[in-house]
Amino acid sequence: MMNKSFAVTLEPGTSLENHTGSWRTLRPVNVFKLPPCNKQCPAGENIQQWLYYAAEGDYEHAWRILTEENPMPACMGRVCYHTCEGKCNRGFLDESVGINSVERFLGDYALEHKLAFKRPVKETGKKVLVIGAGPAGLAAAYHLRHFGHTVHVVEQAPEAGGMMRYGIPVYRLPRNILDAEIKRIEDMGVTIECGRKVPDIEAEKKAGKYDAVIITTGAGISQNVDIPQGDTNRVLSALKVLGEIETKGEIQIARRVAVYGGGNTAVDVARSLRRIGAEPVIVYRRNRDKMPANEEEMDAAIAEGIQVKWLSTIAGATKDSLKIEKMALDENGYPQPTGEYEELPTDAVVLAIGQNVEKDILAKLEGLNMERDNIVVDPETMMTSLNGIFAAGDVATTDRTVTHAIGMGKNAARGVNAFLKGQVYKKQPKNPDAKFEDMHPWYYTDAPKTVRAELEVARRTSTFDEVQHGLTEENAIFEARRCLSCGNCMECDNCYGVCPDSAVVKLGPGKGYEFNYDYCKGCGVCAQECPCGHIKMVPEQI
Amino acid sequence: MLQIRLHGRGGQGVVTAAEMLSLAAFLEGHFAQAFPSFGSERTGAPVVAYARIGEGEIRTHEPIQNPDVVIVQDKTLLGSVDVFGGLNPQGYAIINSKDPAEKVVPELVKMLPEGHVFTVPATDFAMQKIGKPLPGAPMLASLAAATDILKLESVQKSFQSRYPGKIGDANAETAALAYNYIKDSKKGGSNA
Amino acid sequence: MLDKINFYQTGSNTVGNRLLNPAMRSIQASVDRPNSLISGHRACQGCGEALGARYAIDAAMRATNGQIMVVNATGCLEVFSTPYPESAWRLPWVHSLFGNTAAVGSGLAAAAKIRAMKNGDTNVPRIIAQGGDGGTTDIGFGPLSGMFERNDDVLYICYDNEAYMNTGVQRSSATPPAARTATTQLVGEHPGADWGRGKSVPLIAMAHGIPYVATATVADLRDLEAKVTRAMSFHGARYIQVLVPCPLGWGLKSNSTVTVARAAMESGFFPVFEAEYGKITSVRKIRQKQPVLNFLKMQRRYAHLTGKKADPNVVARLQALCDTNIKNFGLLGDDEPNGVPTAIQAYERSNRV
Amino acid sequence: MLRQIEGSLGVAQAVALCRPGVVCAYPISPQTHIVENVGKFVKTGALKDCDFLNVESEFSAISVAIGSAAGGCRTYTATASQGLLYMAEGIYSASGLGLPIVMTVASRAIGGPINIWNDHSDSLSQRDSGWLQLFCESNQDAVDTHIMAFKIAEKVGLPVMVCMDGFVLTHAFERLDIPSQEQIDEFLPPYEPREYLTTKEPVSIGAMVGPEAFTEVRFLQQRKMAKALKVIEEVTAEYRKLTGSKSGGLLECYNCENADLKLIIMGSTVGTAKDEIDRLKKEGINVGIISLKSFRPFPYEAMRQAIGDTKQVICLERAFSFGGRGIICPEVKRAMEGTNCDIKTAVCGLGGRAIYGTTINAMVKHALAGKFTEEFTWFDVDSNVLNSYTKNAEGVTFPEGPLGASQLEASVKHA
Repeated sequence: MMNKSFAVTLEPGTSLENHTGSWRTLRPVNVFKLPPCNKQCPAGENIQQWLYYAAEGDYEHAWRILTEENPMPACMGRVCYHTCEGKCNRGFLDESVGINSVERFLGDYALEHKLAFKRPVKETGKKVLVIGAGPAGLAAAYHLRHFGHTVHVVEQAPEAGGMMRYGIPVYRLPRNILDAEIKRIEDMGVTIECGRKVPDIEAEKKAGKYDAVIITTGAGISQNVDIPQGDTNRVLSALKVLGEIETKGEIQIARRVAVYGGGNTAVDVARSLRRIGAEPVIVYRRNRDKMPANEEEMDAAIAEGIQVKWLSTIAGATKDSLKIEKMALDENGYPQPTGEYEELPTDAVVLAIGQNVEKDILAKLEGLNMERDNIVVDPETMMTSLNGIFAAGDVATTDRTVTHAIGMGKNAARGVNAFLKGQVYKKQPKNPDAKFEDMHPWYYTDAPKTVRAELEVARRTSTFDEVQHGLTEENAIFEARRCLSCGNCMECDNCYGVCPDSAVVKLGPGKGYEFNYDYCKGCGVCAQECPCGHIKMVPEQI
Repeated sequence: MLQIRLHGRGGQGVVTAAEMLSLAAFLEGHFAQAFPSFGSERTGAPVVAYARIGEGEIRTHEPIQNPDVVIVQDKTLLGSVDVFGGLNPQGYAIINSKDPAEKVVPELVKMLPEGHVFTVPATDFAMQKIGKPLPGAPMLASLAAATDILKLESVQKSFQSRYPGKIGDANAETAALAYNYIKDSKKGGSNA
Repeated sequence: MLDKINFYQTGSNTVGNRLLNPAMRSIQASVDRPNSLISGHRACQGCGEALGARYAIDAAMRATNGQIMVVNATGCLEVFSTPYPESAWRLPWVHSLFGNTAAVGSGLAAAAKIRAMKNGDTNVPRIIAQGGDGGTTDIGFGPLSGMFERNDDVLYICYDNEAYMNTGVQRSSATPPAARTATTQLVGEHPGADWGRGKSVPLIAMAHGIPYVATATVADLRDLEAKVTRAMSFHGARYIQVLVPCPLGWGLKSNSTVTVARAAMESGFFPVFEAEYGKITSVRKIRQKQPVLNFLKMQRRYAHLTGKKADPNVVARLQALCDTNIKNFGLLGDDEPNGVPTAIQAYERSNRV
Repeated sequence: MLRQIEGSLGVAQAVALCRPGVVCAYPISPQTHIVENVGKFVKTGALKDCDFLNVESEFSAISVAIGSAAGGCRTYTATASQGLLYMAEGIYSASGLGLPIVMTVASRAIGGPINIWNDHSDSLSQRDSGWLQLFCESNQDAVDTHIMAFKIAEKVGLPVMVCMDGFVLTHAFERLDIPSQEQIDEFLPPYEPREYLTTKEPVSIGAMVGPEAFTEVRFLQQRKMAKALKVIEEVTAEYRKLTGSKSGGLLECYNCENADLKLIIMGSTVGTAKDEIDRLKKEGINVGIISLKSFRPFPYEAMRQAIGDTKQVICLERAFSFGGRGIICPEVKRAMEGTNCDIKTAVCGLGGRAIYGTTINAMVKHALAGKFTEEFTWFDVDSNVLNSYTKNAEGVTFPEGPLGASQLEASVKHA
């Protein structure tokens, strides 16, 4: 031991006696913000979190996080119109993260590795009837089963899947994928009864001693439009065309087909017809900017050689041609007739101008509130005006996408679960939005979006093979790693590193950090340098 | 105690000569001291050095005001510096010159006892043997020959220990030349 | 597979990155980093010097397996780290004077070597001498140059905050032009520090032909750690000048220390490079080029250049300095350095900017 | 072993015998020969395990020494005059850090005007620096004191200046008894620092100490000085016993028995004075000499005993305080407080002006004749030189002989 001089020589590290935390007027706290992707996702997926694990290569963990919200990622990774990507903050940097493709990768990974859902730990003994095995019904059944309830699904179509099977062409969603993801739900103990229509819901509920019912019957009636026509020009509904292609693998239809409408269904129909050798022309009354169809799908359609008649309505039809009236957009963007006409040689017309809810059985439910084409539900609980009867999916919304249906099914399951416990489901309050301005983008590595490998255009036009290929593992990780982790910790160690007072404690992998307020002087460098805006300085209460 | 003052010019080895003088005395068992007149003089400037030889501890460190011997290594100093200032009336003077003492310092020859003033062509000897105008060794050897306070061998040894090898040996040879020169002149009775 | 993906979300731009394999992570990211300068020190909030010192010394500790002894010049770092009765240092540390740090380092290095030799110890502790820009570029410059020319086995680290902060923000020879200090106030016809003054000690250090010279900032930790680590791989005199913004002296918000250092780096205001044996071996390229105004506007010491009464000519002149650095050091893209880099002072003095 | 060598070489050999780990130096006359020789020993391998650093200034020399001592090595350097002043900041740092550095000060006047010759104004300017200051009266004393200095410094935990008169001693060839390595190894074991920088036990040396403890730090430093008085005596006794040397000590008395007058002198003038005192004794004049060896710490008690009953004391001072008076005299007065001893300063030997036996003789005669009427007297002013200026410049002339402070003051009264 040394003979140390008084005062001039000091013991090492003794400054720990000096608690500089008392200097602080602002204190750093971790804030958990709602990333724009999560906020946008109709299925309520915790996208950022599953990207976090995907980025680490822990695909199963990522898949499990994903399927906490959505049981069908392989389907969703194909058919979701991924509006999340449009909100992605990375778009401000270079291009948004390819969330959808990572989702598909995870979905396919799970199928390939035969990952199964966990069966419920405890059976509640409660019985729930789900009417309709479309995405909303399947999602509801999955979540209900997860809660431990006994779930029975009744589907009027020959097979489960709803619009995923009868509305979405096989080139977008191969049926083996759909089947596998449905099977995985059934493997949890959900029973699905196909080919039976429930004629009377109340009676069925009573007879089956169901504690609750969720109506997810969808919107399967094609909307009609009055086209003055001769007998000979065939007019078909989009769903009939798509359904027939699904069930029979083909459809007998003319060579020159006009597809009337500008939504996704119109595009699906046109692209399907192209694949069976027809020459479809989309007739749409507005222009491309106003077209509701997904942009990528539309691009693909044009690339496949599908013609479009913009700003056109069908004024009439004869045996082999359509009378098209040219439209013009007014200052509000609405199409107005111009009185100019042209002929479009056509042998058949497919109407793809929207779908309606089948109301016959709903009408039997006394006291069921409807608004226009939808069942009215409580937005929190998804319960209809009838106690114990819930609704989800297209039947209860005008946002008629698979993703919305899945989200609504989940929400209905939660509402039912609370109901079965004698409670009323309350949605968790959302975290504040994670805004790009709150972030420190300098830290992120520059990385362009992976270009998905696509089939050659020529090949897509002649077969129903899947158009869009999945990502390789390499690409999937790459995409996942492009996530900015907006508003939530990605364990980059910046706060831990940049603290001039070593007052941030690193808790270890997955555990994040905590502030040592004994020493934190409240300078705010950690908050300033946090790439993802996860730290906020709040005034000390003095 | 014998006090010796050495005069010369910077670069002529005056200080070294004083040191060698003290070393030679030490080698013979005497107490001795040598020190320069301290300054920042450069080559060519007048330089003084001192030496003391005694039989007991030499404590004083004052400059020598009343030398018993004055050694003048450069006779050009004679006109400009009072080299013989304070010289013991019974003392000795040795001057580096080819010319006889009577010619170089006639006053001094008259002042000091006979046979106490010597001249020696030390630079010539040095040039012969060392090849450089370093008259230190021959001057000390002359002192030894003139006063018998030191042996020639001691002078030679001091240089040889300071400059082992050729240079030391050359100094020793030069010293011998000067020693014999003085001894011869003493035998001749007169330094003239 | 994971290792093949050489893209890591934030790459090496952040302190850590859970996606990197542990061997590739920064020293500061590790839970058991040395924390050579530990909590409880009395540096101001957001002190760049405290940060830079911990970064650098921790890196040196790692590079030498903990065999580091530090000599510290008088200055903020010394005052805030070791006021009686508490020291924030966890390694052997000594402070003597303001201007003699490099020389004390030389002595300590000699002692460490000799003690090891005498004790038959093969493990010789390595020496770091450190100080602020005043202690380095001004009062300690002679001893620093001496340490360099003798090639003593000392790494000298200058924590450059561009003025005498400890005494109340007076100008040093590292103060950039137009900056406000207590001795170059924002008054008169030419507010702030004069043009054509000062010196580039890194370039001077290079002229000594010492094994290693580098500049770095607290805004690029990986770069800083790599440089300290590289420096410790050499024996002999080494010099690293680290830009450490001072919230007090620069008039920054306390949270902006790192951000402003980044702006200095990304604008070319502070060229970041390294040199071995007098030759530049690499420059840190600008990642996202910023105009000098981004750097200036965060700082009250340049308030006169960003307000309504700002003189655009002065800003343009500062921008020209940045551009000169970018050109001379080849800070952008695939640019090569433009021959022998020149101190910006030379350009100022030659009226080329 | 007896050798006839230059004082500087003797000191270099003494230093080498102490086996320092680090020696650093910057050239300044008249200290140069010492470190040149030490450097040579290191280079030839005669002095092993030693690093010799040629630094770029005295400021760095003391700083390298600080670093080396803080690193736990026995450390030596040397300087003089301006060099010492250039070190000044480091001088205080070294003592404040308690680093047992040994440094030779080859005493020389301080400019301006620049002057390379010997007096004591350099070392005495650092009187309050917290270093021990040991003065040497001969080269043998210097050799021995350097060796003792290492032991004293290390025992006390303070640095030591060994002050030897520049040129007069450093450049003088004399017979020196150099102890053997075996003797010194026995006397001075390998250095065990009290505290030092090591990675095995990290400490922070050189803290900032505020008002709350600074006085206590200084108190403890002063306490080390008090300890040093004892240590100097102990170490001197040990060394003398081992080597038979007469060197060292706090002070040394010569012919002090029943002396009518005592001279207090530091440095090489002591020897010159001793010879003169012996001559005076033959004239029946009994003068004692107190050779003051340790100026810091000042041995008040030993001084009081050395002066004893003597009623008259002259301090021969080779430096003084501008606007004040002598430097040694006030210390001696403090030592003799409460007695009726008459203590005066005689300033002489400034900037290399030689002090001869005759100077001492005159001083003694003057004193005994009662001509020292003032505390402060300029003793060896050359009135010719002085008047050559003052007469023309101010019409003032000074008489021959010693000048009292009052004469100086009177000469400006009508200014």
